[in-house]
Amino acid sequence: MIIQLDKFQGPLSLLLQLIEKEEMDIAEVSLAKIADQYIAYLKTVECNNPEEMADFLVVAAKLLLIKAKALLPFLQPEEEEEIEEFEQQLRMYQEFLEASKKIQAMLSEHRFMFARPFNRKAIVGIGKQFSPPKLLTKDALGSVFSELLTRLRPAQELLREETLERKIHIEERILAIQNSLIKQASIGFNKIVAEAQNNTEIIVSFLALLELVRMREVTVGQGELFGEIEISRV
Amino acid sequence: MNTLSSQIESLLFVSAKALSLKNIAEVVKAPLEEVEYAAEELVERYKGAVSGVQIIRHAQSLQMVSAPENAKVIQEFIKDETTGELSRPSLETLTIIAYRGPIAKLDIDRIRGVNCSLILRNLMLRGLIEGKVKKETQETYYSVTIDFIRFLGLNDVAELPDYDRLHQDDTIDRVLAGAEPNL
Amino acid sequence: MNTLSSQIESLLFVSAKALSLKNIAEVVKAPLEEVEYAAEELVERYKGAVSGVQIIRHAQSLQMVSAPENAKVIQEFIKDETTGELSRPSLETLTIIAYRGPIAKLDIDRIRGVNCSLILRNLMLRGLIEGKVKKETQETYYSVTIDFIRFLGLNDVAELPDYDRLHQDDTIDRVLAGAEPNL
Repeated sequence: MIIQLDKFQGPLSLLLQLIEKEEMDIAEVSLAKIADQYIAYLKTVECNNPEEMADFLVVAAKLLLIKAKALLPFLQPEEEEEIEEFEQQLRMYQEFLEASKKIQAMLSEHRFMFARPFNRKAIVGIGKQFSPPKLLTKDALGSVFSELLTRLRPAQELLREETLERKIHIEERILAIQNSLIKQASIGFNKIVAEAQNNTEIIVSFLALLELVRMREVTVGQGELFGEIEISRV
Repeated sequence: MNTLSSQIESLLFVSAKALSLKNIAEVVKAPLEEVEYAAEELVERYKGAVSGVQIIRHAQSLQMVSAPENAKVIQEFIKDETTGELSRPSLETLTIIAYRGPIAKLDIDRIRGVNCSLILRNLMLRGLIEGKVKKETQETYYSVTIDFIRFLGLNDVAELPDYDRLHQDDTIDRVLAGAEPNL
Repeated sequence: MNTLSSQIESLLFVSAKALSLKNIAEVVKAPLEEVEYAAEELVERYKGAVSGVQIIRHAQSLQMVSAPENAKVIQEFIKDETTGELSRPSLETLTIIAYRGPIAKLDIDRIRGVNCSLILRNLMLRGLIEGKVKKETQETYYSVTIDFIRFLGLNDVAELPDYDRLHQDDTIDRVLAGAEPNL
Protein backbone atom coordinates (compact mmCIF):
# COMPACT_ATOMS: atom_id res chain seq x y z
CA MET A 1 0.00 0.00 0.00
CA ILE A 2 1.44 3.37 -0.88
CA ILE A 3 -0.49 5.41 1.63
CA GLN A 4 1.76 7.77 3.51
CA LEU A 5 0.98 8.12 7.18
CA ASP A 6 2.57 11.34 8.32
CA LYS A 7 3.33 11.52 12.01
CA PHE A 8 0.63 14.09 12.75
CA GLN A 9 -1.66 13.47 9.84
CA GLY A 10 -4.17 11.52 11.81
CA PRO A 11 -6.87 8.89 11.44
CA LEU A 12 -9.35 10.96 9.41
CA SER A 13 -6.72 11.63 6.80
CA LEU A 14 -5.96 7.91 6.55
CA LEU A 15 -9.64 7.10 6.28
CA LEU A 16 -10.20 9.64 3.50
CA GLN A 17 -7.23 8.31 1.59
CA LEU A 18 -8.68 4.81 1.77
CA ILE A 19 -12.11 6.01 0.63
CA GLU A 20 -10.62 8.00 -2.25
CA LYS A 21 -8.54 5.03 -3.30
CA GLU A 22 -11.74 3.00 -3.64
CA GLU A 23 -13.38 5.92 -5.45
CA MET A 24 -16.26 5.96 -3.00
CA ASP A 25 -18.23 8.73 -1.31
CA ILE A 26 -18.49 9.25 2.40
CA ALA A 27 -21.46 7.12 3.35
CA GLU A 28 -22.31 4.42 5.81
CA VAL A 29 -21.90 1.69 3.23
CA SER A 30 -18.43 2.76 2.17
CA LEU A 31 -17.31 3.21 5.77
CA ALA A 32 -18.44 -0.31 6.60
CA LYS A 33 -16.51 -1.59 3.60
CA ILE A 34 -13.39 0.30 4.53
CA ALA A 35 -13.32 -0.80 8.19
CA ASP A 36 -11.23 -3.92 7.58
CA GLN A 37 -8.75 -2.09 5.38
CA TYR A 38 -8.35 0.61 7.97
CA ILE A 39 -7.64 -1.86 10.74
CA ALA A 40 -5.36 -3.95 8.54
CA TYR A 41 -3.42 -0.83 7.76
CA LEU A 42 -3.10 0.17 11.41
CA LYS A 43 -1.38 -3.13 12.09
CA THR A 44 1.38 -2.32 9.65
CA VAL A 45 2.14 1.00 11.32
CA GLU A 46 4.90 1.30 13.85
CA CYS A 47 3.63 3.69 16.46
CA ASN A 48 5.38 4.27 19.73
CA ASN A 49 3.22 7.09 20.93
CA PRO A 50 0.21 5.68 22.82
CA GLU A 51 -1.73 8.94 22.62
CA GLU A 52 -1.39 9.07 18.87
CA MET A 53 -2.41 5.42 18.58
CA ALA A 54 -5.46 6.12 20.75
CA ASP A 55 -6.69 8.67 18.20
CA PHE A 56 -6.50 6.01 15.50
CA LEU A 57 -8.23 3.45 17.71
CA VAL A 58 -11.16 5.74 18.47
CA VAL A 59 -11.83 5.91 14.75
CA ALA A 60 -11.33 2.16 14.42
CA ALA A 61 -13.98 1.63 17.08
CA LYS A 62 -16.39 3.88 15.18
CA LEU A 63 -15.77 2.02 11.95
CA LEU A 64 -16.42 -1.28 13.69
CA LEU A 65 -19.65 0.10 15.07
CA ILE A 66 -20.69 1.06 11.55
CA LYS A 67 -19.73 -2.35 10.26
CA ALA A 68 -21.58 -4.04 13.09
CA LYS A 69 -24.65 -2.03 12.24
CA ALA A 70 -24.43 -3.05 8.60
CA LEU A 71 -24.49 -6.67 9.77
CA LEU A 72 -27.04 -6.18 12.54
CA PRO A 73 -29.55 -3.59 11.27
CA PHE A 74 -31.60 -3.55 14.49
CA LEU A 75 -29.11 -1.41 16.47
CA GLN A 76 -30.33 1.36 18.77
CA PRO A 77 -31.19 4.83 17.38
CA GLU A 78 -28.54 6.24 19.73
CA GLU A 79 -25.87 4.59 17.62
CA GLU A 80 -27.58 5.73 14.47
CA GLU A 81 -27.02 9.27 15.59
CA GLU A 82 -23.39 8.62 16.44
CA ILE A 83 -22.75 7.19 12.99
CA GLU A 84 -24.39 10.16 11.35
CA GLU A 85 -22.26 12.53 13.39
CA PHE A 86 -19.14 10.65 12.44
CA GLU A 87 -20.03 10.88 8.76
CA GLN A 88 -20.56 14.60 9.17
CA GLN A 89 -17.25 14.99 10.95
CA LEU A 90 -15.52 13.20 8.12
CA ARG A 91 -17.22 15.33 5.48
CA MET A 92 -16.26 18.47 7.34
CA TYR A 93 -12.66 17.33 7.60
CA GLN A 94 -12.72 16.67 3.87
CA GLU A 95 -13.93 20.21 3.23
CA PHE A 96 -11.10 21.70 5.24
CA LEU A 97 -8.65 19.40 3.52
CA GLU A 98 -9.82 20.76 0.17
CA ALA A 99 -9.59 24.33 1.50
CA SER A 100 -6.06 23.67 2.75
CA LYS A 101 -5.04 22.68 -0.76
CA LYS A 102 -6.28 26.02 -2.03
CA ILE A 103 -4.37 27.83 0.68
CA GLN A 104 -1.26 25.90 -0.24
CA ALA A 105 -1.71 26.98 -3.86
CA MET A 106 -2.03 30.60 -2.74
CA LEU A 107 1.12 30.36 -0.65
CA SER A 108 3.06 28.82 -3.50
CA GLU A 109 2.29 31.84 -5.67
CA HIS A 110 4.55 33.83 -3.33
CA ARG A 111 2.29 36.87 -3.25
CA PHE A 112 3.77 37.89 0.09
CA MET A 113 3.06 41.34 1.40
CA PHE A 114 5.81 42.96 3.45
CA ALA A 115 5.58 45.31 6.39
CA ARG A 116 8.18 48.01 6.82
CA PRO A 117 11.06 46.68 8.90
CA PHE A 118 11.21 47.99 12.44
CA ASN A 119 13.54 50.92 12.62
CA ARG A 120 13.86 52.74 15.90
CA LYS A 121 15.28 55.89 14.38
CA ALA A 122 12.45 56.09 11.86
CA ILE A 123 9.95 56.15 14.71
CA VAL A 124 11.67 57.96 17.56
CA GLY A 125 13.77 60.27 15.39
CA ILE A 126 17.48 60.86 15.63
CA GLY A 127 17.33 61.92 19.27
CA LYS A 128 18.08 59.20 21.78
CA GLN A 129 15.04 58.42 23.81
CA PHE A 130 14.98 56.30 26.93
CA SER A 131 11.59 55.68 28.50
CA PRO A 132 11.75 53.14 31.32
CA PRO A 133 8.65 51.97 33.18
CA LYS A 134 9.00 54.25 36.20
CA LEU A 135 7.93 51.80 38.91
CA LEU A 136 10.08 48.86 37.81
CA THR A 137 12.75 47.80 40.33
CA LYS A 138 15.58 45.28 40.23
CA ASP A 139 13.81 43.15 42.84
CA ALA A 140 10.74 42.90 40.62
CA LEU A 141 12.97 41.63 37.81
CA GLY A 142 14.38 38.94 40.13
CA SER A 143 11.00 37.70 41.28
CA VAL A 144 9.48 37.68 37.80
CA PHE A 145 12.38 35.57 36.55
CA SER A 146 12.13 33.15 39.50
CA GLU A 147 8.41 32.74 38.84
CA LEU A 148 9.08 32.08 35.19
CA LEU A 149 11.59 29.33 36.07
CA THR A 150 9.10 27.71 38.45
CA ARG A 151 6.44 27.74 35.76
CA LEU A 152 8.75 26.15 33.22
CA ARG A 153 9.82 23.34 35.56
CA PRO A 154 6.76 21.10 36.14
CA ALA A 155 5.93 21.00 32.44
CA GLN A 156 9.24 19.22 31.90
CA GLU A 157 8.57 16.52 34.49
CA LEU A 158 5.08 15.93 33.15
CA LEU A 159 6.53 15.17 29.73
CA ARG A 160 8.87 12.56 31.13
CA GLU A 161 6.04 10.84 32.95
CA GLU A 162 4.06 10.35 29.79
CA THR A 163 6.75 8.38 28.05
CA LEU A 164 6.51 5.74 30.79
CA GLU A 165 2.85 5.03 30.02
CA ARG A 166 2.18 1.42 29.15
CA LYS A 167 1.42 0.57 25.57
CA ILE A 168 -1.30 -1.88 24.64
CA HIS A 169 -1.25 -3.70 21.36
CA ILE A 170 -4.21 -5.39 19.74
CA GLU A 171 -1.92 -8.35 19.06
CA GLU A 172 -1.19 -8.62 22.76
CA ARG A 173 -4.88 -8.73 23.62
CA ILE A 174 -5.64 -11.22 20.84
CA LEU A 175 -2.97 -13.46 22.27
CA ALA A 176 -4.42 -13.06 25.76
CA ILE A 177 -7.88 -14.11 24.60
CA GLN A 178 -6.46 -17.02 22.61
CA ASN A 179 -4.49 -18.17 25.68
CA SER A 180 -7.55 -18.04 27.93
CA LEU A 181 -9.39 -20.21 25.43
CA ILE A 182 -6.69 -22.86 25.50
CA LYS A 183 -7.56 -23.77 29.06
CA GLN A 184 -11.32 -23.56 28.70
CA ALA A 185 -13.79 -23.70 25.82
CA SER A 186 -15.51 -20.43 26.68
CA ILE A 187 -14.94 -17.34 28.79
CA GLY A 188 -16.83 -14.13 29.63
CA PHE A 189 -15.63 -10.82 28.21
CA ASN A 190 -15.66 -9.29 31.71
CA LYS A 191 -13.00 -11.83 32.76
CA ILE A 192 -10.81 -10.75 29.83
CA VAL A 193 -10.91 -7.11 30.89
CA ALA A 194 -10.93 -7.74 34.65
CA GLU A 195 -7.43 -6.37 34.99
CA ALA A 196 -7.78 -3.52 32.53
CA GLN A 197 -6.32 -0.32 33.92
CA ASN A 198 -8.16 2.14 31.74
CA ASN A 199 -10.80 2.54 29.06
CA THR A 200 -8.29 2.31 26.25
CA GLU A 201 -7.38 -1.18 27.39
CA ILE A 202 -11.04 -2.23 27.38
CA ILE A 203 -11.53 -0.77 23.90
CA VAL A 204 -8.45 -2.55 22.62
CA SER A 205 -9.65 -5.84 24.12
CA PHE A 206 -12.99 -5.39 22.43
CA LEU A 207 -11.28 -4.67 19.11
CA ALA A 208 -9.19 -7.79 19.62
CA LEU A 209 -12.35 -9.79 20.21
CA LEU A 210 -13.97 -8.43 17.04
CA GLU A 211 -10.84 -9.28 15.16
CA LEU A 212 -10.97 -12.88 16.42
CA VAL A 213 -14.60 -13.10 15.32
CA ARG A 214 -13.59 -11.82 11.91
CA MET A 215 -10.83 -14.41 11.68
CA ARG A 216 -13.49 -17.01 12.60
CA GLU A 217 -11.45 -18.21 15.58
CA VAL A 218 -14.19 -17.53 18.11
CA THR A 219 -17.92 -17.02 18.27
CA VAL A 220 -19.65 -14.71 20.69
CA GLY A 221 -23.06 -14.71 22.28
CA GLN A 222 -24.94 -12.38 24.54
CA GLY A 223 -27.93 -13.76 26.51
CA GLU A 224 -29.64 -10.45 27.11
CA LEU A 225 -29.23 -6.74 26.39
CA PHE A 226 -26.07 -5.48 28.18
CA GLY A 227 -25.52 -9.04 29.48
CA GLU A 228 -22.19 -10.80 29.68
CA ILE A 229 -20.57 -11.54 26.32
CA GLU A 230 -19.65 -15.21 26.18
CA ILE A 231 -16.66 -15.99 23.99
CA SER A 232 -16.35 -19.57 22.69
CA ARG A 233 -13.69 -21.39 20.71
CA VAL A 234 -14.76 -22.39 17.20
CA MET B 1 -9.69 62.90 1.76
CA ASN B 2 -10.38 64.07 5.27
CA THR B 3 -7.95 64.63 8.13
CA LEU B 4 -8.87 61.48 10.00
CA SER B 5 -8.05 59.17 7.07
CA SER B 6 -4.80 61.01 6.52
CA GLN B 7 -3.88 60.64 10.20
CA ILE B 8 -4.63 56.91 10.14
CA GLU B 9 -2.50 56.58 7.03
CA SER B 10 0.43 58.36 8.69
CA LEU B 11 0.13 56.24 11.83
CA LEU B 12 0.07 52.96 9.92
CA PHE B 13 3.06 54.10 7.90
CA VAL B 14 5.18 55.21 10.85
CA SER B 15 4.27 52.38 13.26
CA ALA B 16 5.27 49.73 10.69
CA LYS B 17 3.15 47.19 12.59
CA ALA B 18 -0.50 46.28 12.96
CA LEU B 19 -2.50 48.80 14.98
CA SER B 20 -5.86 48.09 16.53
CA LEU B 21 -8.71 50.45 15.71
CA LYS B 22 -9.07 51.06 19.43
CA ASN B 23 -5.45 52.10 19.70
CA ILE B 24 -5.80 54.40 16.69
CA ALA B 25 -8.95 55.99 18.13
CA GLU B 26 -7.09 56.74 21.36
CA VAL B 27 -4.16 58.34 19.60
CA VAL B 28 -6.18 60.49 17.18
CA LYS B 29 -8.74 61.22 19.92
CA ALA B 30 -11.76 60.37 17.76
CA PRO B 31 -14.80 58.15 18.45
CA LEU B 32 -14.19 54.50 17.62
CA GLU B 33 -17.10 54.46 15.16
CA GLU B 34 -15.63 57.27 13.12
CA VAL B 35 -12.25 55.53 13.04
CA GLU B 36 -13.93 52.31 11.96
CA TYR B 37 -15.70 54.07 9.15
CA ALA B 38 -12.57 55.89 7.97
CA ALA B 39 -10.55 52.68 8.17
CA GLU B 40 -13.09 50.86 6.05
CA GLU B 41 -12.91 53.58 3.42
CA LEU B 42 -9.12 53.57 3.50
CA VAL B 43 -8.82 49.80 2.98
CA GLU B 44 -11.24 49.96 0.05
CA ARG B 45 -9.45 52.92 -1.52
CA TYR B 46 -6.09 51.13 -1.40
CA LYS B 47 -7.62 47.96 -2.78
CA GLY B 48 -9.23 49.88 -5.62
CA ALA B 49 -6.12 51.76 -6.67
CA VAL B 50 -3.38 49.71 -8.34
CA SER B 51 -0.91 50.77 -5.71
CA GLY B 52 2.42 49.46 -4.47
CA VAL B 53 1.09 49.86 -0.93
CA GLN B 54 -1.87 47.97 0.54
CA ILE B 55 -3.69 47.82 3.87
CA ILE B 56 -4.62 44.53 5.53
CA ARG B 57 -7.55 44.39 7.90
CA HIS B 58 -7.77 41.60 10.46
CA ALA B 59 -9.46 41.19 13.82
CA GLN B 60 -10.08 44.90 14.37
CA SER B 61 -6.51 45.78 13.39
CA LEU B 62 -4.93 47.39 10.34
CA GLN B 63 -1.47 47.03 8.86
CA MET B 64 0.15 48.81 5.93
CA VAL B 65 2.11 46.45 3.67
CA SER B 66 3.68 46.26 0.21
CA ALA B 67 1.51 45.03 -2.67
CA PRO B 68 1.50 41.25 -3.29
CA GLU B 69 2.39 41.55 -6.98
CA ASN B 70 5.73 43.12 -6.06
CA ALA B 71 6.68 40.34 -3.67
CA LYS B 72 9.62 39.13 -5.73
CA VAL B 73 11.30 42.52 -6.04
CA ILE B 74 10.84 43.31 -2.35
CA GLN B 75 11.96 39.89 -1.20
CA GLU B 76 15.17 40.33 -3.15
CA PHE B 77 15.67 43.87 -1.89
CA ILE B 78 15.29 43.06 1.82
CA LYS B 79 16.99 39.66 1.41
CA ASP B 80 13.98 37.87 2.88
CA GLU B 81 14.08 34.09 2.70
CA THR B 82 10.49 33.18 3.43
CA THR B 83 9.44 30.21 1.31
CA GLY B 84 5.88 29.83 2.56
CA GLU B 85 6.37 26.09 2.89
CA LEU B 86 4.39 24.30 5.57
CA SER B 87 4.02 20.65 6.48
CA ARG B 88 0.63 19.19 5.62
CA PRO B 89 -0.55 18.90 9.23
CA SER B 90 0.47 22.52 9.88
CA LEU B 91 -1.35 23.61 6.76
CA GLU B 92 -4.50 21.72 7.75
CA THR B 93 -4.47 23.23 11.22
CA LEU B 94 -3.86 26.73 9.87
CA THR B 95 -6.70 26.33 7.39
CA ILE B 96 -9.14 25.38 10.12
CA ILE B 97 -8.03 28.32 12.26
CA ALA B 98 -8.15 30.75 9.32
CA TYR B 99 -11.74 29.84 8.45
CA ARG B 100 -13.09 29.20 11.91
CA GLY B 101 -10.98 31.37 14.23
CA PRO B 102 -11.22 32.31 17.02
CA ILE B 103 -11.55 28.59 17.75
CA ALA B 104 -10.81 26.56 20.89
CA LYS B 105 -8.09 23.90 20.84
CA LEU B 106 -10.57 21.14 21.62
CA ASP B 107 -12.60 22.05 18.54
CA ILE B 108 -9.51 22.00 16.32
CA ASP B 109 -8.64 18.56 17.72
CA ARG B 110 -12.16 17.34 16.99
CA ILE B 111 -12.15 18.51 13.40
CA ARG B 112 -8.76 16.91 12.71
CA GLY B 113 -9.43 13.87 14.87
CA VAL B 114 -6.03 14.20 16.55
CA ASN B 115 -4.41 16.12 19.34
CA CYS B 116 -2.89 19.24 17.78
CA SER B 117 -0.87 20.58 20.75
CA LEU B 118 2.54 20.27 19.13
CA ILE B 119 1.44 21.82 15.86
CA LEU B 120 -0.27 24.70 17.65
CA ARG B 121 2.86 25.36 19.69
CA ASN B 122 4.94 25.43 16.55
CA LEU B 123 2.56 27.73 14.68
CA MET B 124 2.59 30.09 17.67
CA LEU B 125 6.39 30.15 17.69
CA ARG B 126 6.40 30.99 14.01
CA GLY B 127 3.97 33.82 14.67
CA LEU B 128 1.34 32.42 12.27
CA ILE B 129 -1.35 32.00 14.92
CA GLU B 130 -2.03 33.60 18.29
CA GLY B 131 -3.96 32.39 21.30
CA LYS B 132 -6.17 34.41 23.58
CA VAL B 133 -7.51 33.10 26.87
CA LYS B 134 -11.23 33.59 27.37
CA LYS B 135 -11.67 34.83 30.90
CA GLU B 136 -14.88 33.01 31.83
CA THR B 137 -13.77 29.53 30.81
CA GLN B 138 -9.98 29.90 30.89
CA GLU B 139 -9.99 28.25 27.48
CA THR B 140 -7.54 29.41 24.79
CA TYR B 141 -8.99 30.51 21.46
CA TYR B 142 -6.75 30.56 18.40
CA SER B 143 -6.77 32.94 15.43
CA VAL B 144 -4.41 33.41 12.51
CA THR B 145 -2.19 36.50 12.72
CA ILE B 146 -1.83 39.35 10.26
CA ASP B 147 1.55 37.84 9.44
CA PHE B 148 -0.19 34.78 8.02
CA ILE B 149 -2.55 36.95 5.97
CA ARG B 150 0.51 38.82 4.64
CA PHE B 151 1.76 35.56 3.17
CA LEU B 152 -1.55 34.86 1.45
CA GLY B 153 -1.50 38.22 -0.35
CA LEU B 154 -5.04 39.06 0.83
CA ASN B 155 -6.42 42.23 2.40
CA ASP B 156 -8.68 40.28 4.71
CA VAL B 157 -9.09 36.66 5.77
CA ALA B 158 -12.71 36.93 4.58
CA GLU B 159 -11.34 37.01 1.01
CA LEU B 160 -10.36 33.34 1.29
CA PRO B 161 -12.17 31.10 -1.19
CA ASP B 162 -15.53 29.85 0.13
CA TYR B 163 -15.04 31.86 3.31
CA ASP B 164 -18.67 32.50 4.11
CA ARG B 165 -19.68 28.89 3.70
CA LEU B 166 -16.81 27.36 5.65
CA HIS B 167 -16.80 30.09 8.26
CA GLN B 168 -20.34 29.33 9.33
CA ASP B 169 -20.95 25.84 8.06
CA ASP B 170 -23.58 24.59 10.47
CA THR B 171 -22.39 20.99 10.23
CA ILE B 172 -19.33 22.16 12.12
CA ASP B 173 -21.48 23.40 14.93
CA ARG B 174 -23.45 20.19 14.91
CA VAL B 175 -20.34 18.05 15.05
CA LEU B 176 -18.81 20.18 17.76
CA ALA B 177 -21.97 20.13 19.81
CA GLY B 178 -22.41 16.39 19.49
CA ALA B 179 -18.81 15.25 19.67
CA GLU B 180 -17.74 13.06 22.53
CA PRO B 181 -15.85 14.89 25.22
CA ASN B 182 -12.97 12.41 25.21
CA LEU B 183 -12.12 12.55 21.51
CA MET C 1 -0.60 52.87 -12.80
CA ASN C 2 2.00 50.71 -14.42
CA THR C 3 4.09 47.93 -12.91
CA LEU C 4 7.24 50.00 -12.62
CA SER C 5 5.61 52.78 -10.57
CA SER C 6 3.99 50.20 -8.35
CA GLN C 7 7.34 48.47 -7.78
CA ILE C 8 9.03 51.77 -6.94
CA GLU C 9 6.24 52.56 -4.52
CA SER C 10 6.65 49.20 -2.77
CA LEU C 11 10.42 49.66 -2.57
CA LEU C 12 10.18 53.14 -1.07
CA PHE C 13 7.64 51.80 1.39
CA VAL C 14 9.81 49.01 2.79
CA SER C 15 13.01 51.06 2.76
CA ALA C 16 13.65 53.04 5.92
CA LYS C 17 15.93 55.50 4.16
CA ALA C 18 16.08 57.40 0.90
CA LEU C 19 16.82 55.37 -2.24
CA SER C 20 18.74 56.70 -5.19
CA LEU C 21 17.17 56.34 -8.63
CA LYS C 22 20.24 54.39 -9.67
CA ASN C 23 19.79 51.95 -6.83
CA ILE C 24 16.09 51.54 -7.67
CA ALA C 25 16.91 50.90 -11.34
CA GLU C 26 19.29 48.10 -10.31
CA VAL C 27 16.72 46.44 -8.05
CA VAL C 28 13.80 46.57 -10.50
CA LYS C 29 16.15 45.81 -13.43
CA ALA C 30 14.89 48.68 -15.62
CA PRO C 31 16.71 51.42 -17.57
CA LEU C 32 17.51 54.52 -15.46
CA GLU C 33 15.53 56.78 -17.81
CA GLU C 34 12.37 54.78 -17.36
CA VAL C 35 12.81 54.76 -13.60
CA GLU C 36 13.32 58.52 -13.66
CA TYR C 37 10.14 59.01 -15.64
CA ALA C 38 8.07 56.72 -13.42
CA ALA C 39 9.50 58.35 -10.28
CA GLU C 40 8.58 61.80 -11.51
CA GLU C 41 5.06 60.66 -12.17
CA LEU C 42 4.84 59.06 -8.73
CA VAL C 43 6.05 62.19 -6.95
CA GLU C 44 3.46 64.25 -8.84
CA ARG C 45 0.69 61.85 -8.04
CA TYR C 46 1.45 61.91 -4.32
CA LYS C 47 1.68 65.71 -4.38
CA GLY C 48 -1.77 65.89 -5.93
CA ALA C 49 -3.46 63.61 -3.42
CA VAL C 50 -4.12 64.63 0.19
CA SER C 51 -2.47 61.63 1.73
CA GLY C 52 -0.95 60.74 5.09
CA VAL C 53 2.05 59.38 3.20
CA GLN C 54 4.27 61.54 0.98
CA ILE C 55 7.17 60.97 -1.38
CA ILE C 56 9.93 63.54 -1.26
CA ARG C 57 12.67 63.97 -3.81
CA HIS C 58 16.19 65.18 -2.98
CA ALA C 59 18.30 65.53 -6.09
CA GLN C 60 18.55 61.93 -7.38
CA SER C 61 16.97 60.23 -4.36
CA LEU C 62 13.43 59.40 -3.28
CA GLN C 63 12.03 58.78 0.18
CA MET C 64 8.60 57.90 1.49
CA VAL C 65 7.67 59.82 4.65
CA SER C 66 4.60 60.57 6.72
CA ALA C 67 2.79 63.82 5.99
CA PRO C 68 4.23 66.70 8.04
CA GLU C 69 0.78 67.95 9.05
CA ASN C 70 0.30 64.74 11.08
CA ALA C 71 3.46 65.23 13.14
CA LYS C 72 1.49 65.89 16.31
CA VAL C 73 -0.48 62.66 16.04
CA ILE C 74 2.77 60.74 15.47
CA GLN C 75 4.25 62.33 18.59
CA GLU C 76 1.17 61.26 20.51
CA PHE C 77 1.52 57.71 19.20
CA ILE C 78 5.19 57.48 20.23
CA LYS C 79 4.36 58.83 23.67
CA ASP C 80 1.62 56.22 23.95
CA GLU C 81 3.96 53.40 22.96
CA THR C 82 6.79 54.42 25.24
CA THR C 83 5.15 55.41 28.52
CA GLY C 84 3.46 53.48 31.25
CA GLU C 85 4.39 50.26 33.02
CA LEU C 86 5.15 47.02 31.18
CA SER C 87 2.60 44.27 30.60
CA ARG C 88 3.35 40.90 32.19
CA PRO C 89 4.53 39.31 28.89
CA SER C 90 6.83 42.29 28.24
CA LEU C 91 8.18 42.12 31.78
CA GLU C 92 8.91 38.39 31.42
CA THR C 93 10.68 38.95 28.13
CA LEU C 94 12.75 41.75 29.65
CA THR C 95 13.83 39.56 32.61
CA ILE C 96 14.79 36.70 30.29
CA ILE C 97 17.03 39.11 28.39
CA ALA C 98 18.40 40.62 31.62
CA TYR C 99 19.33 37.26 33.20
CA ARG C 100 20.19 35.31 30.05
CA GLY C 101 21.36 37.96 27.58
CA PRO C 102 22.85 38.14 25.04
CA ILE C 103 20.19 35.74 23.82
CA ALA C 104 18.91 34.89 20.32
CA LYS C 105 15.36 35.81 19.37
CA LEU C 106 14.42 32.21 18.60
CA ASP C 107 15.48 31.16 22.10
CA ILE C 108 13.35 33.89 23.68
CA ASP C 109 10.41 32.70 21.57
CA ARG C 110 10.99 29.11 22.64
CA ILE C 111 11.18 29.95 26.33
CA ARG C 112 7.95 31.92 26.18
CA GLY C 113 6.29 29.54 23.70
CA VAL C 114 5.09 32.38 21.48
CA ASN C 115 6.58 34.68 18.90
CA CYS C 116 7.90 37.74 20.75
CA SER C 117 8.63 40.07 17.80
CA LEU C 118 6.20 42.78 18.87
CA ILE C 119 7.33 42.76 22.49
CA LEU C 120 11.00 42.95 21.51
CA ARG C 121 10.20 45.82 19.23
CA ASN C 122 8.47 47.76 21.98
CA LEU C 123 11.31 47.13 24.46
CA MET C 124 13.75 48.41 21.83
CA LEU C 125 11.58 51.42 21.13
CA ARG C 126 11.74 52.33 24.81
CA GLY C 127 15.49 51.91 24.86
CA LEU C 128 15.40 49.04 27.39
CA ILE C 129 17.06 46.42 25.18
CA GLU C 130 19.21 46.42 22.08
CA GLY C 131 19.88 43.83 19.39
CA LYS C 132 23.20 42.98 17.77
CA VAL C 133 23.46 40.88 14.64
CA LYS C 134 25.98 38.05 14.89
CA LYS C 135 27.91 38.09 11.65
CA GLU C 136 28.35 34.33 11.16
CA THR C 137 24.71 33.34 11.54
CA GLN C 138 22.92 36.64 10.80
CA GLU C 139 20.97 35.99 13.99
CA THR C 140 20.07 38.89 16.30
CA TYR C 141 21.12 38.63 19.96
CA TYR C 142 19.42 40.80 22.57
CA SER C 143 20.85 42.40 25.73
CA VAL C 144 19.54 45.02 28.12
CA THR C 145 20.93 48.52 27.50
CA ILE C 146 23.36 50.35 29.78
CA ASP C 147 20.67 53.01 30.24
CA PHE C 148 18.35 50.38 31.68
CA ILE C 149 21.02 48.89 33.97
CA ARG C 150 21.77 52.34 35.34
CA PHE C 151 18.08 53.07 35.74
CA LEU C 152 17.86 50.05 38.06
CA GLY C 153 20.71 51.56 40.09
CA LEU C 154 23.26 48.97 38.98
CA ASN C 155 26.61 49.01 37.22
CA ASP C 156 26.27 45.60 35.61
CA VAL C 157 23.61 42.91 35.02
CA ALA C 158 25.61 40.62 37.33
CA GLU C 159 24.43 42.81 40.23
CA LEU C 160 20.80 41.77 39.65
CA PRO C 161 19.25 39.92 42.61
CA ASP C 162 20.43 36.29 42.85
CA TYR C 163 22.15 36.69 39.49
CA ASP C 164 24.59 33.78 39.75
CA ARG C 165 22.00 31.23 40.77
CA LEU C 166 19.26 32.40 38.39
CA HIS C 167 21.62 32.94 35.49
CA GLN C 168 22.91 29.37 35.79
CA ASP C 169 19.62 27.63 36.54
CA ASP C 170 19.40 24.78 34.03
CA THR C 171 15.60 24.87 33.65
CA ILE C 172 15.86 27.09 30.62
CA ASP C 173 18.64 25.01 29.09
CA ARG C 174 16.40 22.00 29.37
CA VAL C 175 13.48 23.82 27.76
CA LEU C 176 15.73 24.87 24.88
CA ALA C 177 17.25 21.41 24.50
CA GLY C 178 13.80 19.83 24.39
CA ALA C 179 12.36 22.34 21.95
CA GLU C 180 10.97 20.81 18.81
CA PRO C 181 12.81 21.60 15.62
CA ASN C 182 10.70 23.77 13.34
CA LEU C 183 8.03 21.75 11.60
